[in-house]
Amino acid sequence: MSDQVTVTINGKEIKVPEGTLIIQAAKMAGIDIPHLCYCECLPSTGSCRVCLVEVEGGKGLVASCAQKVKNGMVVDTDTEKVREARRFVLELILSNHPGDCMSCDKNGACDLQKYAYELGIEKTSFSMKDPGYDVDRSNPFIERNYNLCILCGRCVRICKQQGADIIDFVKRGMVTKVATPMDRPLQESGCDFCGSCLAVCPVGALVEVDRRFCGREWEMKETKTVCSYCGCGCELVFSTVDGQIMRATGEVSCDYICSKGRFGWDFVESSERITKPLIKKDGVLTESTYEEAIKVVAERLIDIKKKHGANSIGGFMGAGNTNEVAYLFQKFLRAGIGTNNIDSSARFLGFPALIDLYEALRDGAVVSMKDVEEADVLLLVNADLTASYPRVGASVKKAILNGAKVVVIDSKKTEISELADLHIEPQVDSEEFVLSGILKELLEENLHDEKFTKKCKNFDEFKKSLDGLKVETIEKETKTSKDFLKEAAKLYGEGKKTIILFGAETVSSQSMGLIADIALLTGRTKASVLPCLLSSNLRGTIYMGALAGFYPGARRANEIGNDFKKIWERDLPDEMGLSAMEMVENMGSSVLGMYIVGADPVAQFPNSSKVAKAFSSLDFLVVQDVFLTETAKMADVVLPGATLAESNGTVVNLEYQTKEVKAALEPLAKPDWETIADLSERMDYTMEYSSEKEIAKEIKSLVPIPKKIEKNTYDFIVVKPKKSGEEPDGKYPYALIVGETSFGFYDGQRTRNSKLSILELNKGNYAGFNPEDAESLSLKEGDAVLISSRRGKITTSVKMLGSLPKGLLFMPSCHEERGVLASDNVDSKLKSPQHRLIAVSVSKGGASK
Amino acid sequence: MSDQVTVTINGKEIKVPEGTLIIQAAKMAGIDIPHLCYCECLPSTGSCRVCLVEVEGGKGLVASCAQKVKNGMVVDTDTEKVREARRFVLELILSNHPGDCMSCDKNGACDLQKYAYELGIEKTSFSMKDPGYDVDRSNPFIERNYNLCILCGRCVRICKQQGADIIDFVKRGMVTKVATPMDRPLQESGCDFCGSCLAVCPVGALVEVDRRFCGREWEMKETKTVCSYCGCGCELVFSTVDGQIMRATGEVSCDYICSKGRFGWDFVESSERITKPLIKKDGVLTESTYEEAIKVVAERLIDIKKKHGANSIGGFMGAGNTNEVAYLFQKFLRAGIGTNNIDSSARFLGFPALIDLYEALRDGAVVSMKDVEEADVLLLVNADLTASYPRVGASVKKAILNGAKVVVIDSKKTEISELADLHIEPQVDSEEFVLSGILKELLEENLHDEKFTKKCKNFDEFKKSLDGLKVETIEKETKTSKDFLKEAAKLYGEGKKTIILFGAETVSSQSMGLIADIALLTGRTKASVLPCLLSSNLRGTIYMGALAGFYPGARRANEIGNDFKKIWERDLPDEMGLSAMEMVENMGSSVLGMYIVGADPVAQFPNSSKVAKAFSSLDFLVVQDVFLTETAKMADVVLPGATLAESNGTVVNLEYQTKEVKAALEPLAKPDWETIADLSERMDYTMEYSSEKEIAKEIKSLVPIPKKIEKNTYDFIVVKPKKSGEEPDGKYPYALIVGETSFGFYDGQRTRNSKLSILELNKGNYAGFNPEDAESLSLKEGDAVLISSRRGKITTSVKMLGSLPKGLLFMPSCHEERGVLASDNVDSKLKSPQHRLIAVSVSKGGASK
Amino acid sequence: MSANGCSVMITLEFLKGFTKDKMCGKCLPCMLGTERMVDVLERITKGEGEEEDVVLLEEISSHIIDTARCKLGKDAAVFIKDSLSSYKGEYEEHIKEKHCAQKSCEDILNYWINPEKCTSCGACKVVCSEDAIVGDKMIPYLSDNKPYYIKSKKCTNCGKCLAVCEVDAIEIV
Amino acid sequence: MSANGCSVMITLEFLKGFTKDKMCGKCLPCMLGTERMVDVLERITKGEGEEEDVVLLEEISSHIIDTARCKLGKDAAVFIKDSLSSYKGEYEEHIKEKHCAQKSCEDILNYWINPEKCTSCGACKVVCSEDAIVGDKMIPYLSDNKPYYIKSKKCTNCGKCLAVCEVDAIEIV
Repeated sequence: MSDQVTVTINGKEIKVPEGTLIIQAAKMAGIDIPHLCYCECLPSTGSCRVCLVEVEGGKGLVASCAQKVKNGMVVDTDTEKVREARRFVLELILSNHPGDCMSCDKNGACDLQKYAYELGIEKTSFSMKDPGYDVDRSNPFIERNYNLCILCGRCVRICKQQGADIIDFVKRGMVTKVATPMDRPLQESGCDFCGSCLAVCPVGALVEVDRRFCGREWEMKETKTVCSYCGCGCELVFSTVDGQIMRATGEVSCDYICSKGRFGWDFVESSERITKPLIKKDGVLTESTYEEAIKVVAERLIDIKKKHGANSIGGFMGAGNTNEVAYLFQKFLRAGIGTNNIDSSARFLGFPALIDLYEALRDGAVVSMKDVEEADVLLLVNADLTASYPRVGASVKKAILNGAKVVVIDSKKTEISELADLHIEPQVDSEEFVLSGILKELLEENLHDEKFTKKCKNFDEFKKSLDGLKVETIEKETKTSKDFLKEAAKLYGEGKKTIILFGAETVSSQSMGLIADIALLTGRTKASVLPCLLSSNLRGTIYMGALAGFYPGARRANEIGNDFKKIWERDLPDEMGLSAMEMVENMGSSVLGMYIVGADPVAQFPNSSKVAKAFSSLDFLVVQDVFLTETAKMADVVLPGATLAESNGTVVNLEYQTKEVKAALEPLAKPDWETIADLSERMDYTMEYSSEKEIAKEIKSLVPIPKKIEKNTYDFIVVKPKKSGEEPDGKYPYALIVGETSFGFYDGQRTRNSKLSILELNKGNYAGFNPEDAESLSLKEGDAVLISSRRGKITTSVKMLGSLPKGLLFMPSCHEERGVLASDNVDSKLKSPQHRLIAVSVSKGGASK
Repeated sequence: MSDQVTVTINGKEIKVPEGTLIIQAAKMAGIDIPHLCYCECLPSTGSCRVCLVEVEGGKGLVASCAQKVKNGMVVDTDTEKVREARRFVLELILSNHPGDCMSCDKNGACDLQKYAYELGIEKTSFSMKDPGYDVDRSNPFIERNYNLCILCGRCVRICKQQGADIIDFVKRGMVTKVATPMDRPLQESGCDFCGSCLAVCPVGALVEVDRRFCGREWEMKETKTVCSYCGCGCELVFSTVDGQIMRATGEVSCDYICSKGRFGWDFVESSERITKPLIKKDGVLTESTYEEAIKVVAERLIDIKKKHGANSIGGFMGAGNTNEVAYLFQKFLRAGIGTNNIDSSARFLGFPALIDLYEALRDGAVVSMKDVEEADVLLLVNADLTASYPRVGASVKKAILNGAKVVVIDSKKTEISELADLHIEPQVDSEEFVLSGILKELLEENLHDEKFTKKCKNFDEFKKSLDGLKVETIEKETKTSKDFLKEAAKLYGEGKKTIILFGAETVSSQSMGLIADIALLTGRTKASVLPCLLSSNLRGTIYMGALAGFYPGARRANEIGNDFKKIWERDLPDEMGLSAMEMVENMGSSVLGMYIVGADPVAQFPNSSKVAKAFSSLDFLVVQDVFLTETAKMADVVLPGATLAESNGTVVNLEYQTKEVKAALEPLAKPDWETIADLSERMDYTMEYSSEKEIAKEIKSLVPIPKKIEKNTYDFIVVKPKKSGEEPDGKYPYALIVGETSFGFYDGQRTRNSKLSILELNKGNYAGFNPEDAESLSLKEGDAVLISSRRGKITTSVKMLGSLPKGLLFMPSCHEERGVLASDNVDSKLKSPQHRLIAVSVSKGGASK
Repeated sequence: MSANGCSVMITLEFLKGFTKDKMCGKCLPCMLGTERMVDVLERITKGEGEEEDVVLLEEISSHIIDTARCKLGKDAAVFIKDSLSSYKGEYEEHIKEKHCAQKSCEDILNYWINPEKCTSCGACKVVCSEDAIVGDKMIPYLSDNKPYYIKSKKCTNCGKCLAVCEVDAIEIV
Repeated sequence: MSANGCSVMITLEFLKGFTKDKMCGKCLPCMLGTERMVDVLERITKGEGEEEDVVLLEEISSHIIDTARCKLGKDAAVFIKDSLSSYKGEYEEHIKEKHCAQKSCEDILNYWINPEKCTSCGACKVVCSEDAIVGDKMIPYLSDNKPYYIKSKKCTNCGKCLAVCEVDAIEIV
C-alpha cells in the first residue's frame, strides 16, 4: 500500500494515498467537484476549468483534476470565488452551446445542464454563437451534433484508449472541432463503433440514434444483464421505454463494450422474429397455437419412441442459452425421453480445447480479463481478439498502454498483431511446429523452471520427444526463422506476469497440449492462460451436460452414480450417447426424431449439403429458435424461442465467472425453459418449476457451482506436431479459413438481423483475398467468384484483405453458406469436426449476390 | 347510467357515455391527446388548439376538448395534418416562451416540453419574443414568471373554482397577461394561497419557491401521506430530495389542498424542533442522551407510583397523533402504569358533539366531502369552513357552483356566508334558539316526515317542549326575525339531498341535539350531517381510548370485559379515570406525575395562569413534543417527538375514513410509539413491537376498525335552549370568541414555525374588532389594547374585522395567550370546558407586541 | 405613417388594426400567429426582410386558417394570403431591392439633402435631435465651404428636418 | 482595414491576432473568453456597442486572469484591461456617439459624395456592386440635374467608389 497523506476538504479531514488527484480525494470524502473534461478512466487534461478549487496558501485557483494532493493540504471546493469562476466558465461554454434542452435527449443526464442548474444559471450573459455545423446522421448508430460539443476531449481520449483512435481535435481556437481524418463519416474512417465516445460524452453532442425522440432519460427503465454475443460475457445495462430497448451501455460509462454489445441488440426487436408456433401442413409451415404445437410434438415423439426406442430420438442445442435452459434440455432428453443422444454447439466451438486444458492444467490456470490488463507479457495464439472477443482485445490494448509486451502467432495480420512487439506469421496450419519450436528454445535458453519440471514424472520423455524434432523441420514447415522463435521464447520466459491467450475454437487439440506445455515448462500452472470462447455460455453449456458423454458437473456419462436417478426420478440410459456428427450420420436409419434448440445445424455443420440431406430423412424434426433458420425451414414444428435479452438465469463467461442474466423485455414468446417443461409435462415427465430460480436450485443440489479446481501433480503433454487441416494441392490450390469479423458474429443469425450488418460487405457474404492472389486471378473488389472444395461450391463476392498472406483465403463465419465447403471429418477422440483449414479452388464468375 | 355512444378513435372502437368530450373518450381508449389549456377538472375553453384532431367527414380540424362525441364518430388523433397543426401551434407558443429548460424547475414535468419533444421540435421557426416581465418573487410561496406563461388560462379557471378568484387575464392580444386586480402582489390581493394555480400550471410560469434550484423533477422521491393539519385528512404527496421536502401536492393536480397543506409543512424542518432529549438540571433543561432520559423518566414514575399509587400519575395527549401512538399511550397508562387517568385534546375539540351525535344518529349519518359537493341544500351551523376546515369549504364552494342552496347560521360573516342564499346572523351565543326556531317552522310548515316521526317514541314529548317555546322568545334572544327561520326551514325541508355541517368544537352539546332533531324531524337519519373536526385524528384518538372514561373501541371504562386484561396481560384499574380538567384540579394533591404527548395544556387549557400554577405543583412532568411548548418548558424531562410527516400509521378523518400515514422523511428523533414502548419496557411492562404495523394488528384483534354503525330506533333530543357562554355585562361589556384563521392553526405551534405566519398580522397575536367598536374605543389597526376577563388580562394588537358584528371580538386560536382569558368552567356531564364565549373588557394601551 | 399605395404597408396596417381591434385573443394560433406576421411584415418594411419571409407568411396564414377557433382570425389570414399573391412583386421589391416604390416604408428610405436645392440655411441641423446633420452655413465667396449632409446611419427618419426645410431640399430616396 | 491610431480597433486587432497565433486552445476560458471579447469589440467598432459592453469586457478579462490555464491567456486579458482603463474616452465615443475620431472603424462611418467636389462623372455609380449610388451624369445647361448621392442604407463601405473617384469627392464622415 502506498503512503497515505492527510488533506482537509471543505473542513473534512481524510487520509488518501499519495499521488491522488484533488478531485479524487474529494470524491473519497463524499464531495463531488463539478467537472466536464475530467473522466475517471482517462488521463486529465485540465482544460475545462470547471473543477477549479481554492487551495489554502496557494495563489489563484487550481484545477482539481490536474493537481495531486499534498500532505496537510487544505482545499475548499465551494467558496464564492470558486462558484464565480465556475459560473464564468459554464456561461462561456453555454454561449457556445446553441441547443435547447427541450428536445435534447441528454436532458436529465447532461453534466453541463446539471452544473448550470446547481449554480442557478438561467441564461448565459454572453452573446450566443452557433457554429452551424451539419448534424451527422449518416450512420444508424451515433448521431454527432458538434454544435453541442463543448470540446472537453473525452471522446478523443477514450477513442485513443479503447476505440480505433480515429478522432482528434482539428483546427484551432473557436473553430476547433472533433473530427475524423479529413472529417469523413465514421463508417468511412475505420471506426469500430464501440461507442465509447458516446458513453463518455457529457452533453448531447453524441447520442444514440436509436433513442432520438423515443423517450426521455427519466422515462427509462434500466436492466442489468449480460451481452448475448461472444464469451466475454460483458455486463450490459439495457435502457427501455415502454418495453422497447433504447440503448445498451456498460455499468459505468467508461466500461468498454464492443459494437455488437452496444448496437447489435436490435435483432431482438427484428420483424423476422418467430413469435407464434408453426406447424407444417401440406408442406407449408403454418401459424398455430402454442397448445396445439406442444401437443403435436409430444404425440410425434411418443410415437417414435414407442416404435423405435428412445435412442431413435436426439437433441441438439446452441451454446448461447442460459445454464437453466441447457440443464433442462438435457434432463428432458435423458430422463424425459430416455436417451443420452444430446449434444450442442459447444462441441464445435472449443470443447476439445477446454477438455484438454482441464486435463493438463485444471481451471486454476484460467485468468480474468483484469489479469490480462495487468500482465507484462502476452502470448497470443491464433486469436483475432478484437474481431472475435472484442472485450479481451480491449484488455490487451490496455495492457499494451500499460507497457506489456505482446507476441502474436497468427498466419494473418490482425489489429493486435499490428501493435505487437513480435508477430510470428507462420505458414498456415503450422502452429504446432511454432509452439514446439518455442518449447525447444525455452529449454535451449535455460528459461524453464527446473524445480518444477523435476516434479513432473514425464519430463524426460517430453524432452526426448522435443529433441527428436529438428529445428530445420520447424523452419521448413513454418517458413519462419528460428530467430523469431527464440525471441518469442525469451520474451515469454523472462516475463513476470505472463499469459497465453488463444481462441478455443481455433486451436487444434495438439496445439492446446503444446500451450499447456509452455506454461508447465516455465512452472506457470496457475493464472497463466485465457482460453477465448466465442459463445456466450460455452462453458456453462458443457458444465450443464448438454454434451454427449457428459452429465451435469462434467460427470462422464458412464460414471454417474445414483444421485441423478434419485433427483430425476427415472432410470437413465446406459449408452454414452451420440455426438452431433454421429447423429447426422445415423439420421434416417437409427435416428428418426430430432429436437433442436437455438442452433442451425443445417447451415452451421460442415459439409452442409450432406447435413441437409440427413435432416430431410428424419421422421420428425422440431426446432425451437428465434429466427426461421435453415434447419427451422425443414422442421415439422417450429416453436418460438426467447433471446437472452428476454431471459432470466445465469451464464458462465470465458473467465469462468457465473453472471446473472435478467430479462430487459417481456419475451415475445414463452421463456425457453417453460416450453421444454410444458413439452415434458405433456409427455408425462413432470417438470413443475415456478421460475428459472427453482431450476437453478435443482442444479445446485446436483452439482457444485463451476469453480476453479487446481491440480497437484502435472504431466507434460507429449505431442508430435502435425498439420491438422486439409492441405492445398494441385486441384484445390488455395487454403481457406473461416473466422470472425468485426461486425458479423458466428452464424450471422443475429448480426444479419441487426443494423450492424450494413457495416459488412454484402452482410458478410464474401471471400477475402490477398490482393496479389486476386490480381493473379484477375479479381477485383466485389467481383463474383466461384469457390469449390471437395464438399461443394459456392458463389460469393471478392473482398481485398491486405491482412492475408498469399495463398490464404478468408471467409467470415457469418457467411450464409459457410457450411458448404467445410470438411466433416471428425476428430476420432473428441468427435469434433476439424474444419479449420479447407483446400479450395477459385474461379472468376458466377452471379454475385 | 346515461346513454352510450360508439366512437372509433385511431381505429379503436369504444363505447362511452353520451356527452363525453372527444379528448375524454380518447383517454378512455388509452389514447392521450396532447393538450395545454384543457384540464380534466376545469371547464374547456378550446383556446390552445393543441388538442386538434381530425373527425371523419368533418371539414377542418376540431378541438377535441370542446367537442362532444357523437354516435358513429370516427376520430383520428395522430394524422400528419393533425401533427402539422399541432407543431405550428407549439412553435408559436415556443416563440413566446423565452425560457431555457436547462434551469427551469418544471423540466421533466412540463407539458409544453413534453409535446415539443414528442413532435421532435428542436427550435421554433418563428422569431422569439421575450415579454420582459419582472419575475414576482415577493412572496415565499409561489414564484410567478409570466415570461414563461403560455396563456392557457388554467390558473384563472381554477382560482375561480377553488381559490379566492383573484386572478384574470388583463389586456388583450400579445400583451395579455394573467394578473391580480391592479397587478398587485398575491399577498396584497386576497389570495388564499391554496396554490391550486401552481398545481395546474402546465409550464414553469408558476413554481413553488421552496423548490427553485433545489432539485430536479427526476431526482424527487414521492411519498403519499396525510396532511397533519385539520380533520379533513387530505391526502398529500410530499416530494423530497435528499431527505428535504421540496413541495406538497395533492394526488392529482386538480385536488384542492389548502395553504396549510401545500405550504405549511415547513414547521417540520424548523430549526426550533427538539431533536435531543432534555433533562432539567439545576432548573435548566439540558441536552442528554435518549437512554438517560428514558431511565430518569422510568425511575421517577416508578417512584411516584410506589409512594402514592398508580392514580397519582396521569397522561394527556393531543388529537393529532396516529391511532397507533394514541392506542399505545393509553395502553401504557392503563396497563403499564395502572391508571385510567388518561385524556386528550379530543375532549376540548368536539368530543361532546361527537358523542352526542353518536347517541342521536349513529355514524351512518356522517357524510363524505364528495356528498357535500353533490348536495342541493346545505345548512351550516357555526362553522367558518374556509378558515377552519378549508377542504370542506372547497367542497361547499363546489356545491354552490353545482347549484346548491346554502343556509349559514353564524353571528359573524364568513367567506361562505357571503356566497350563501341565506345568512342568519343571530345574536352571539343564541344558536340553540335559532335551531329550535327552525324546528318549530319545520313543523308549522308541515315539512316534517310524519311516517318517520310516528316511529319515534318521544315525538309527542319533543313537540310539546317545542310548543312551550314562544316565537317571541326566539326573536328576542336571537335578534332575528322568524321570517328568516321560516325561510331556512323551507329551504332545508324541501331539499332533496340535504346536509347539515357544523364545527364539532364550536357547537354546544345542546345545539348538537337540536341539529340531530332537525335531521330526525325530516326523517334524514342517514347521510345527513358532517361534523367538521379540527384535529387530524380527533375521531381516531377517541376511538383508540385516549380519553378518560373510554377504552379502545369507545368501550366505557366501567363496562370492559376480560379481553383487554387478557391481551394486555395486566389487571386494569376500576375507576373511570380523571379527565383533563379534573387532573389539573388535583395537581399537587392527588395527581403528582404527568406524561404529556404532543399537547400544550399550559398554553391551550382555559384559564391558563391557573393551569400553569397547577403544573408547577407537580412532582414530575415529562413532555414528549416536537417543539419546546410552554408545558415543555416546565417539564423535568423533555423527549423529542415526531411529526406526522415523519410517522407511519393511520388516522381517521372527519368523514370517518381511515387514512394511511407514511413517513416522507427520516424522523429527527424516534417515532413516538417507540419512545412510549421503550419507556414501558424500562418500567417492566413489555412492549415488543417491531413496527407500527404490529401495533395496528393488536388494535385490530381488540376492536373492530371504526366503521359506520347505523341505528334502528331513534329518539328526539328534548332540549331547552339556553345560552352557554359567559354573558357580557357592565364590567365585561364585550363578547370574545376564539376561532380559526386562514393561515393560523389551532394553538399556532406549527403555523408560527412556518413561513405561513407572515400572512397573519403579528403571527396571529391580535384581537379583531368591528370597526364601529374600534372607533368608539378610539382604536386603530395595530394599536396596543388591553383585554381583561374574569380570569386574567392580556395586551395585544388591534385588527379591524368588518366580518364581526358590533359587540363581538375575535381572537385567533393561534394567539399565543389565548388561554389566559378563557373560562375553565366544565360541562358537568362531559367534563368539557365551555370556553366558546368570553365576556371581556377592553382598554387602549399596553405595549403592543 | 400612412400606407398610401404600398401593399406591404397596407397589409401591415391591416394586421395591426386587426390585433388591436377585432382579435378576441381567445385562441392562441390567431393571437400569436397574427403577431408573428406583424413581426415579419415590419421586418420587410424596414428592409430587413428575407426571401423566406414570404414563405413564412404563406405558411402562418395557411396554418391559422386550419387551426384558429373562429372566422375572424381565419378571415384575417385569408386577407394576408390574398395580398401575398396579388402583390407578389411589391413584396419582392421590398425584400430584394430594399425599396418601396410608393415611398410608404420610411425605414427603407434614406433622407438626403439635394445639394442642387439646398440653400445652406442650416435650419435642418438645428432641429435634428440625433445630431445626424452636419455642415456649415453658406458663407459667400468662401471656397472651402462645407455643404450640409445627413449621416444616414444616425438618422431616424423622424421627419423634423423635412418639415423645416423651406426649399424642399431634403428628399426621401 | 488598418488600426491607425484607434485604440478600440488596435485592441480588436491585437485580440484577433492572439486567437489566431498565440492561443493554444487547451483551456476553455481563454479560448471562449477571448472570442467573446472579439465579438464585443467588433460590436463596438460597428457602432452597435452598449454601455454595459465595457463592463462585460472588464469582467471577462478579470475572469480569464482567474481561470485560464497558462500565462499567455492571462497576459492577453491584462492587455485588454489596460486598454480599457487607458482609453476609456475612445471606447465611450464609439459607444455613445457612434463615432471613431481616427476614422479607423469604417462600419460606423458614412460614405458621402461631397457635391462641392463631385464632377458628376458617374464613375462611382458604375463600380458600385450594391446599386447604392444613384444620380445622373451632368448634362450642361439642364436645370433639373440629378446629383449623385449614396444611399447609406445600401452602402457596405466596400471602398470601390473611393478608389475610382478622381476628384476625391467621396468622403468618409
